[in-house]
Amino acid sequence: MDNSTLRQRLEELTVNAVYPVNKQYTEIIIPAESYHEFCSLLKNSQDMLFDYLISLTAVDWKDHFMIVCHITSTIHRHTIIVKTQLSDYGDPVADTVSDIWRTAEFHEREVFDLFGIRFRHHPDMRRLFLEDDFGFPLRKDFTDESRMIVK
Amino acid sequence: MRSVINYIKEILGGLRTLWAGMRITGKYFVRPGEIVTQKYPENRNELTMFDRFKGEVIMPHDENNQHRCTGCGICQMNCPNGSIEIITRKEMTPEGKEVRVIDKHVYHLGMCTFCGLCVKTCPSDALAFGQDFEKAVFDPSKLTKILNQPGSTIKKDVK
Amino acid sequence: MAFNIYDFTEFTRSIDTGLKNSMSSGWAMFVEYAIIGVIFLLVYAVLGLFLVYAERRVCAFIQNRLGPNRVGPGGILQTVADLIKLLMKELIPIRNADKLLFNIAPFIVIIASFMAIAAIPFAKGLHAIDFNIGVFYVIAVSSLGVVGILLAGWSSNSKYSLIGSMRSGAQIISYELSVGLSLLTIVVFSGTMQLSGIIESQANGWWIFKGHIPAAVAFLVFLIASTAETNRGPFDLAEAESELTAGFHTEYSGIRFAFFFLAEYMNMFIVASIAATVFLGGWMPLHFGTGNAFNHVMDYIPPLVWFAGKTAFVVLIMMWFKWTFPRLRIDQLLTLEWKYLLPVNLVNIVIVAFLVLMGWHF
Amino acid sequence: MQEEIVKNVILGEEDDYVINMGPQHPSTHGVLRFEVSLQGETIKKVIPYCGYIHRGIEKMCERDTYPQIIHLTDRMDYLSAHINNEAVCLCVEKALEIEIPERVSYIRTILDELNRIASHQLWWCAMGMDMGALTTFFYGLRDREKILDIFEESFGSRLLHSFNTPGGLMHDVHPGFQKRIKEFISYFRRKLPEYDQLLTDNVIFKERSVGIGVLSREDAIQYGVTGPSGRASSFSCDVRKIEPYGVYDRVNFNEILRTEGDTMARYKVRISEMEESMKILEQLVDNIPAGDFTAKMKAVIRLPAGEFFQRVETARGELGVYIVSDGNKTPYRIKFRSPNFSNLFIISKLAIGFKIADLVAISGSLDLVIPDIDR
Repeated sequence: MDNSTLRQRLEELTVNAVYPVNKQYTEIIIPAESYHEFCSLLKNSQDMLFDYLISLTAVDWKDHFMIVCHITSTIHRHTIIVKTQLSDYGDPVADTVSDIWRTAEFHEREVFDLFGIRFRHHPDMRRLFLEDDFGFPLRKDFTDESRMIVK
Repeated sequence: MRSVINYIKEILGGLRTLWAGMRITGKYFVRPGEIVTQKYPENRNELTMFDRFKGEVIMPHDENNQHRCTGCGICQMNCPNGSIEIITRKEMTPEGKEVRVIDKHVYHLGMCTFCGLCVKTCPSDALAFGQDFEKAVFDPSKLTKILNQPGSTIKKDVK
Repeated sequence: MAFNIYDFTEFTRSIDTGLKNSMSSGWAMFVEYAIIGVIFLLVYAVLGLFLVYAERRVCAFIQNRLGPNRVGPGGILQTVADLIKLLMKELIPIRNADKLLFNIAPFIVIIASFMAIAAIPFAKGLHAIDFNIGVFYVIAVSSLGVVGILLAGWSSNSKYSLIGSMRSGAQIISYELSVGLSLLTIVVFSGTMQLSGIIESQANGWWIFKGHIPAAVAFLVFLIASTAETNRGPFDLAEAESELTAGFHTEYSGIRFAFFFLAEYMNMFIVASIAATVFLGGWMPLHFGTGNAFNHVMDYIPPLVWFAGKTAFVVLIMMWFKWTFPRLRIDQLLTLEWKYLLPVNLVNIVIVAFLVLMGWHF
Repeated sequence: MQEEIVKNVILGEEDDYVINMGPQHPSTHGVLRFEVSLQGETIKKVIPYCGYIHRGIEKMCERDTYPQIIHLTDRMDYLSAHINNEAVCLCVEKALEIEIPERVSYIRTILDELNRIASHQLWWCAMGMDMGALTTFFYGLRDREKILDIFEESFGSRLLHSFNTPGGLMHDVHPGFQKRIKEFISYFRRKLPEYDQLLTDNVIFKERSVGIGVLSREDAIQYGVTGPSGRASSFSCDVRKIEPYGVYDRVNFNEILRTEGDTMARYKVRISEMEESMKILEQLVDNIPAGDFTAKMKAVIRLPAGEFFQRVETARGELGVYIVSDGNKTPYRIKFRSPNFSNLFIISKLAIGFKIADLVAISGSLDLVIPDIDR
């Protein structure tokens, strides 16, 4: 279904959600507590059936982190961007969605590896690319004199 | 009896597909005309690369040793991996006006990824791509080249 | 000293009598052994190097490229250069490998192929030993090579080598069966196990023509089984580059690796020469029927050239196999032997025995 | 001699027979390590370890302007370099809402399809070599040379050609572009049946790939396996059909879907995709409209603040480019959803119970390019 009907359907589902303007896809910011339950609702409700998670990533806005998931449905062919804000900048923790979409398990490991965001109940919370003592490179405050040439 | 017939059919079918594969390789074995090996060191003089081949970045000089580089530094800014350094110096023109002139256009071939941004964004088309690809050297300091030849001056009509 | 290119028996007997009256018979025997040993060492080295060069050229032409053409005229000395390079390479000691077995393994593989070369009749009267159970001896000796490979895999203390050698052990043991049985069909045809006897029986036509269908089936089965026996072609699981990096000889370097490498090519030569001897009439020229003009023309070509031509033909087919087919998996390899080659062989022998019993063969 | 015990963190049980395939291994197509625990020859568990070629491309992009990102995306999935660049350029052009000339879309789509055929050809070579047929490697490379000549004549470089820039192309294509493409198509139409005779119909190849590593449609969607590997298990994920970009909506080609989902199905999907790409090329090569090769762009490209997402179909699957911009000339955050990243981790589910030789066959049929996994 197209963006506007999808928008009403989402408003029925949740109460406190913010809808930022986006020309291409419907975008929704979910509070962190109801993030996991909302995602499983997206996956299982019959008229939406968001079954294919395109990508799960994070953005560091210097005072808070934003988890961004692009999810689409292979049956109804509509796409949604679900975002959730992690206000605790020092030790960010979010719920995992790897039980809903299996591919999230590795995307979340990559986010943990590059941002340091830990995911609760994640089956295998290990770093993916870097060694354990490397720090989190994609954070804005990350500096590494030997490797980064600041232009 | 049915299984025996299938058994034999399966064997003969398998052999037929194996023979089809062998026919292809056999065909190429007896046809030396299709050999694609380039005898590189021997055909060095008649081997010509495509005219747009990106071998290295050069600064073309015309016959009386003039180039078109004004030393503006746009290529240095546009280079993604810092392989171009512009060193300019002040010079007095005959009318007494002080003007900035290119002193050394340092080009690190070792760091260049041939993305072509410098050649494209140069306002006075001073840079181009050379077609020479034999770049192997024993000591890496030779990879740092000065593109403007010594004693070369800027062309008149360049802004 | 009558040197007759067509019949070496006079030549060898005259050397024998010359040696016997010049020194005591014990010493003469010893000198003869020494001469034969040196000749076979030379044959071994030269042939091995030439076969490696030939394989690289044939594989290059199949793959639309030139192959070695820089060292020596046309690249002939390429393999000699490789051998010298391998001789100079350092023999890397493997830390906790089983030293004794690790060093012995290449020699067992070489000895096995040496023993098999001894029985091959290169030309009329030109063979080291001519047992009256020639074929049986060759099959028995060719199964010794697998001991060397198993030792190499076990003693180099690396998981890849162990897997490689276990695979090769299972492979060679099971393919012994169909090698032996396919040779048996021709032994049933010719009535004798003596290699020179088999060749004599092909005076009026090679077994592959005289034995028509059953001999052709036996020849095909022998080709497949012998390719597997020498770990080559679609059956090179023991040193599968894309799975086990280099299989059982991963840890070997320098001259030890050269031994394995040379032994593999010599095994290919031996198996090809046995196929030529048994199926294509060894050094026997191409005859149809007896005593007609065509046979006399064919007799002018010396037997050594006939033997070399036939072996080269079979070696070319085996190289053609290697560079065309993908590799079999270990369980498919064994099912191919036990479920396909073995039944075909057994049925073939029964037919041949029935033919010979009723006397319908040529 | 003090025996130092190499502490090897093995996640399997203690007494497992564990071998390491990688990072230097002939059949992992790059620096990727499989930790395989074996039961004899059958595989009990496969754990892929990656990160050996992690260059931090997303961090580097944060200090590069948009035209400078192109030379980085070249080096992610180097076999579909042009398609990666086009993804970033399309995302930037969508953000700026500029209208690119018709000629640019045509040339970009033609080069996408050429890049796809070249990538599938190299996949075919590597797949044949992994299975032991060493000759297929040289036949595939010989045919691929024709495409690389087309690239070299127009852009100057064969594999990593930073030919796309936001707003259009670096410079126009060489005059002999169309003629060479037509030559290639007629040449490759004669050679493609040989590929089938050499490998597809070969009984040994069939034995080693039919029924090996079966991927069900649910697993493909759950693990996000896209591209030919996903389409072999009837998961229709062709971005050229779902969200057409370039001139894909004006070209008729059909999306290859198979249902078996085993190694042979993935193999056959790629072979028929080469056919489809040639059909697309034939429809486009004659009617490239005239026009200039780039839109009028300002010297410094600044994206308006906001987030932009662009999906593109590379030779290995769906590449997503997600740019977060805060208005100045370098992106605030850029995320590449790389196809190989999701295609890799399915292997620990596919290879259970098969042999080592099958692990090589499955990873060959998934067509992994390792720099695209680690970025």
